[in-house]
Order: sequence, then C-alpha cells, then structure tokens
Amino acid sequence: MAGKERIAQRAAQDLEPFSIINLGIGIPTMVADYLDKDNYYLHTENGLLGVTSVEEENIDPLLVNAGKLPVGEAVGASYFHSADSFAMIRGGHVDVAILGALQIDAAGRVANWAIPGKDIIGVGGAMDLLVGAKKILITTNHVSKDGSPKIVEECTYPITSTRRADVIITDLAVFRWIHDGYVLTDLLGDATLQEIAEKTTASYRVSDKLYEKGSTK
Amino acid sequence: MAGKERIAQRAAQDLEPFSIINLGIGIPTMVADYLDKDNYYLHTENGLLGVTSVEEENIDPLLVNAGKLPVGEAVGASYFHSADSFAMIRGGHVDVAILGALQIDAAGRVANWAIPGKDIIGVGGAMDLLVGAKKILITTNHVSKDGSPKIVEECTYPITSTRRADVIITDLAVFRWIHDGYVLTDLLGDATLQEIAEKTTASYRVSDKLYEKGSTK
Amino acid sequence: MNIPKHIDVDQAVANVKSDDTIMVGGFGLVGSPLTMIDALTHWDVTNLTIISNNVGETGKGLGILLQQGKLKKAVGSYFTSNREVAKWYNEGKLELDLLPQGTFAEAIRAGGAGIGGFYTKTAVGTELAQGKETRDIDGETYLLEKPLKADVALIRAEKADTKGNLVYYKTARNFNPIMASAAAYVVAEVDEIVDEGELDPEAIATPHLFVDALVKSRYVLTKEGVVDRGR
Amino acid sequence: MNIPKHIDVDQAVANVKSDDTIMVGGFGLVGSPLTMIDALTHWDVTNLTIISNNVGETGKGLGILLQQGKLKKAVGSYFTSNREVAKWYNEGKLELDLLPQGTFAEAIRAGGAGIGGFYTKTAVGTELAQGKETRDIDGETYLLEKPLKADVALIRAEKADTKGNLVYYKTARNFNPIMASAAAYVVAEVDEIVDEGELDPEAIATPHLFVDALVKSRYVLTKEGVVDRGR
Repeated sequence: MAGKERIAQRAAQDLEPFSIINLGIGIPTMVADYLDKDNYYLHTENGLLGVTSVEEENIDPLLVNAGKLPVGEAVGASYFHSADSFAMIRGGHVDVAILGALQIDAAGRVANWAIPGKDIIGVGGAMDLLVGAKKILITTNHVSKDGSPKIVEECTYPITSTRRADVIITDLAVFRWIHDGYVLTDLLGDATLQEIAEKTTASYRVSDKLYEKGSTK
Repeated sequence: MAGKERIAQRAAQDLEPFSIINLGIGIPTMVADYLDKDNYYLHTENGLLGVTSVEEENIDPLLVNAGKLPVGEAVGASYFHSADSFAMIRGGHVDVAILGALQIDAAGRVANWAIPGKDIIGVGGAMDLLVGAKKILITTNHVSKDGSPKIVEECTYPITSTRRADVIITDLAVFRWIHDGYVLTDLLGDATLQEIAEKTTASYRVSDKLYEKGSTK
Repeated sequence: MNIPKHIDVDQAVANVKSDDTIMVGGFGLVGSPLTMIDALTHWDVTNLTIISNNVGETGKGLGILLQQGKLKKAVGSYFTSNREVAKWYNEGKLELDLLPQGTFAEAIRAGGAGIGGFYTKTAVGTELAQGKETRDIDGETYLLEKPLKADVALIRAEKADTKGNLVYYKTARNFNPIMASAAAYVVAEVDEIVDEGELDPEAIATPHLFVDALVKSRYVLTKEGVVDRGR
Repeated sequence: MNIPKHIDVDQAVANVKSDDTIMVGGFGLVGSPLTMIDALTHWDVTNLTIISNNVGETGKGLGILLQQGKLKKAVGSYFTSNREVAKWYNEGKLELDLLPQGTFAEAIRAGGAGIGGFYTKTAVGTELAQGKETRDIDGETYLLEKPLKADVALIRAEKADTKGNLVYYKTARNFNPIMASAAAYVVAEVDEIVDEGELDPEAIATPHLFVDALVKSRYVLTKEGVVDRGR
C-alpha cells in the first residue's frame, strides 16, 4: 500500500462511527474510500451534509465537494447555503475535520494555507475548520518532497490557527496530543523509532507502549 | 365609519402597490382589510411572507401572525425561521412597518412598548421593526382613552427607538415628517385645524394646502 | 457523534438537570414542544434558566414550571402573555432578561454559529440598551449583543427522518431551527418519523447533525386547543 | 417595492455602473451566473469591486473582467483558482481583501441582516488577522469582522416563480441566497420561471422580497463544460 493510501486508511480507523466529518483536499478526501458510508456522515463546506462517492456515469456538474470534485448524494442528505454551512463548522457541530498540512509544530499549530515568499491569495475554509471542528486530525506525508521534516519545533510557514491539532497521522507514525504535547503512539509500516526521530524536528514523547514493543514493529 | 376603520383605510391609501408590509397588532392589522391582496405582500415576523385573511372554517392553529391571530397563506408565500425573518426586518428588506403607538413626539420618536410604572416584561418585535423597516407608518387614535394627547412634544413613555416615524395617521389627521419636523398634511372626517391644535401638544407645521382650503374640510 | 434515538418523552426530559439552561421552541403555543413541556412539569428539577420567547401562559405550558418554582431566570422577548411573570419578578423570585425579538433570535443563531457577539441598531437609545456597550460604526450607533447557548434544547418539528433531519410546518417553524443549533443536547418532538430519503434534501430545514434525539408528540395544538392524542 | 421583472440579460448588467461593488454568486463555476458574467464582459464599466469567492479562472468568467482591467478590487476567500490575480495584485493594479471562507460568508449574511459587525475566532493569531481588532470574550480571543454589502448582486438559482421566489439546485446554492440579501439591486439568473404557487412555500430558499429581476440562463455548466443553450 502506497503512503497516501496507508495514511487515509489509518485515519479512517481513527474515526468513531456516526461522526460528522469534513474532509479537506488531497489525502483527506481519500479517507472516504475507507469508510462504511452508512456509518459516517460527510459534510462539505460548500453546502452539503451527506457526501458520497459518485460513479463516472452519474456525475452531476452542480454537485461537487470543497475541492470542486464531483461527488454523490447520500440517502438522507441535505443542502444549505455557505453561511449556514460555516455556522455548522464554527459553531462546533462538525465532529472531526481531517486536513492536510505543510507543517505542524510542537505546540500543535498547523500551517496549511500559505508558503512564505509565494503569493498569499487563497485560504478557503481551512481557518474556519481548524477553529471550529471538535477534533482536528491532520493527515500528511511525514516529510516534504525535498525530505525536510514537516513536524517541526516551530512553524516557519504562516499558521492557519492557534488552535492545535489533536492527532497527526503520517505515512510513518501517529502522534496524539496528550496533556501538553504530542506523543508518538503508533509506528506504521516498517517505520522505526529511530527513523521517526531522524525525520521529526519537533519535540515529542514516545508512548510507553512503543518502548515495550521495542524500537521496531 | 368608526375611527379605527377610518385610520386603517387611510393608511392603506398611503401604501405603494407591491410593497412588502409588516403590520403590528391592533389597528395596523386592520389595514389588511383595505388592501388588494394581489398587490401587496404582507410579512409577519414569526416567519411568513404572504399573509392573507382566513375564513373561520379554514383556520389552521399553526398558521398565525405576530399577534397570534389565525391568518391564511397567499399564493407564492414562503416560510422561514425567526432569525431569517428578523434579518429581513433589520436588513432593510421590509418596505413599510405599520405600528401602533402610545406616544409620538415632535422629534419623531415613538413609544409603544412600555408604560411607566407598569411592569416592563414584553417588547416583541417593535424595536426591530422601528429600526429596520424602510418606512415607518404610525396608526393611532389621536388622543388616548382619557383624552390626553398622544402626539406630544417629548415622549414621557419609554421610547421604542431613536429612529423617527415617517407618517402618523390618526382618526383626525395625517402628519408627515418633512425636513426637520412633522407637517399636518390632511384632516380626516370632520376634523378642523383648531381641533388638531387642541388635541396635539407636539409642535408641528401646517401644510399650505390646508390653509388654502381653510380650516374645515 | 450523531445517532438520533427515538426515545420516550421521560427519557428526553431526564437530560434536564437542576441549574441547567434550557431552550424551548415556539411562538406562544405555536411550534411549542407541548409533550416535553408537560413531562418537564413532572420532572424534579429546580433553578432552571429558560430561553424561550414567552413563559407560556398563566398556569399553562412553561407557566406551570414558573408556578412550581422551578425557574431561576427567563430570557425572552414577550413575557406579557403570562402576567404571573411580573409578579415573580417583582418579588425577586425570578430574574428576567428581556430582549427585542430580533435580537433574541439573532443571539440564538449566533450561539449556534460560534459568533462571540454582534452589533445591532435595535434598541439603541432605549431602556433595553441600559448597561450594554455601544459602538459607532460608519456613523451609526450599534449595541453589542452576546450569543445565547443552552445545555438542552427542546424543540418542535413536524416530521423527522430516521437520521434526525427535520422539516417544520408553517409558522410553527419560528425559533425551533435556530434553537436546534445552539444547545449541547437537542431533542425534537415530532408528529411523524419517516424513513431516511423521504424528505426532500433541498427542503430540510434542520440537518440531522443538530439533532440528538426524537420524541413523538402526544399533546398537540388543534383548533379546539391542546388535545391529548395519547401515547 | 418588489415587482420582479423578467428582463433581458443586457438590461440586467446595465444596472452595473463604474465604481460599483458587485456580488457574484458561485463556488468556482458551480452556481455561478454565467450568462450575466458573459454580458458583463461586453459591458463598458471600470473600477469594479467584485465580492465573489473566486475571480473565475484565467481568462474565464470573472477572469475576463480582470484581463479587461475592469476590476479595482476583489473580495473573496480563494483566488488561487486564477493565478493571474496574483500578477495583477503584485503589479499594484488590483486590491485584494482575502477572508476565510466562513468569515466571508458570515460577513455577507451580516450585510443582508443589518448587523454592524460580528466577532469570530476564525483567523485569530494568523496573518489574516493583521490590522483587525481583537477582543477577549469569556476567556477566548475573537476578531471583529465587518459586514459586506453591494450595489448589485448577480446570483444564480435553479427556478423562480413569477413573484421572484427562488429555489436552488444541490451545491449550486452556496453563496447565492446570502448575496441575494446583501445588495441594493438583485438579479437572479434561472433556468426556469414557473407560475406563482408552484414552489413549495416550505422549500423556498430565497423569498421574493430579496429579488428585483429575473434573467433566463443561456450559458450553463454541464458535464462537458460550459454550453451555450441559446437565447
């Protein structure tokens, strides 16, 4: 299983049934492939509760998700305008937002909307979701394309919110915010504690459970 | 024609066709009897655009106006919740609010929600309508039951808003706010200029038109 | 989490605890959750704050809770429909927060929408502005109003589907959809529960993510007044 | 006053004047008034402020207005869909007001609802909070955001009745209903105009009091892209 699929599958396992979930663009959207559609309710901020996947032949150009990709309509779905949709998000009615990230830092802050030195011309719903969802789950490759760590001591990219992410799921590991910082709770695939240490510049604790298992899976 | 009916009929004549109109409790509600229902759109703040009168046999207990009286549903009506309904009012989407008054003063301020010395336990939508409607039309008996003037120099009752009423229609006269104060523009029934002067303690101007006609109709 | 359960009315009001803040839908009796209000009069709680446009009528609906001494405070716009409210208030046995109806509705919406406060021109310069902060914006004076939220909302809809989506009936809609958004636990009293997929997705007024539980109505408002249709 | 007229698209855009602020509905092309946007590209105006989630795509939709130099400013949440926006901005030929999408939507609703400003936690502590007032409310920090209003709103609905009531289609609803509430003059582009009474009163998303004129759609979004259905 390739890294992105592994991340998406692992994120799906982290969700409680009957949750209201909002999926960001990219890896988060792939999480839907691993969910039993009858037990999860997908919200998209452009105005639909009850997102499903859609077969090519049933594509409706006026039925899309926040990434402007074609989607389907679940049984029992409902439509609403953008202000009502973000009222759901900001008002704490979405249980989980699954979002991508450019960086996450040791304080739990996420940067996922702008790159320093590049034009800052788009933000979309990222800031609203980070502030409003009851739980924030970040799905991301552990390192960026050039190999540099994405889980860093302090974000150098513009942050999206001061509200911290609850869970980080990468292709290598799972981190959970416990008390005052992130705890490495799971190693994925062939990842080792040493590999995580090398590829993570943020400070974090390691779950006792992992030490007991030893440094390899 | 009794005083209240005369007031309601005169108020109806003051409305431009195709206006969106909100009617308060009492005399304002009676204005509907003098409107061609196809040419006016009645809004009620409890969540309906398209109020009509209803025959006894068609009364629906769950279809009422702001006075909790049974009403009917016009063709092309729509329902909405209370926040959306007051968004229409506060946002300036209602053309005319027709309201009753305990007092109106020379500065155009209306008092219609509380009586000094009595318990102040209800306000309803009066303050929102006075602030939000594009035009405020007050319908009221010229004097109160004890004969004291209701159009006074300065309200002694708690005011409902600092926003002034545009038109006052009583059983005796019509006043319009022009430039910096009220102008007596019409005498109703057998009213005379002298009678209005005696029963009005607010300062006001008299329209040249009335002087030309003389002091009686 | 959102698995709306069809529950018994007694289970529904068992979610109300002493000292809680409770939103109750309805404009007078229209769109009021009469069955749950009745159950609440039989439920042993005290010190409630009720957020509702009215406090019922004398000895009727929420008015019974007042007579039972269960209320600490009432937040609404028109308590005139129950003259006993003034008596309890004047005796210092009931706190009141009287708001213009539009401000009341907007404050509930704000509570549900995560808005920390909003500026309105309504009530500026009146007695209801006393103690409230004003601010000039673009040459006009506004009042700062705070959001309203509750522990439990008891609302009334016409129909639910099994997911908990709601549709309303005529002017019985009123405060119910916004209250559904502004409480930690929301129970909707309905006449009918239909299969999911039976409600038009374009016409659902309250999406199911707001609704925690469903109760079937027993007491309903008819032309002849409130009627007990039986369990 | 409210007599919604079924008018020609050229009459519709003739209401747009130089220096005006114009709201344009749609999330990308979905729910975008394509026919009126096309007419606007043929209409001689300049110095427009566009309030729209996006500024179309490069050389498409509102992107044409940008290329024509008709825009003074754009207010929205996601201009990334048109990379030329950055070029014009960097050359100082276009002002931008970038808002989080929820703040953008709420600001439009506030504009339509007569709200002078509102407090939101969204964007607190980020670059988009720069220059904005913060306030601590009940232990949390909020940003003050101002309402958005426009001279003209060009919106897209599915159907209108002859009174001007509107219903929308699936996710083509998006910003259209709130924009209908926030402009002095509102034109809705629709696929169909039905007799009054044909739309369900419980399902009307935009009551007719918001709508000034109706235009029939000519350019529509299909699976194969934008198609000219003819006048």
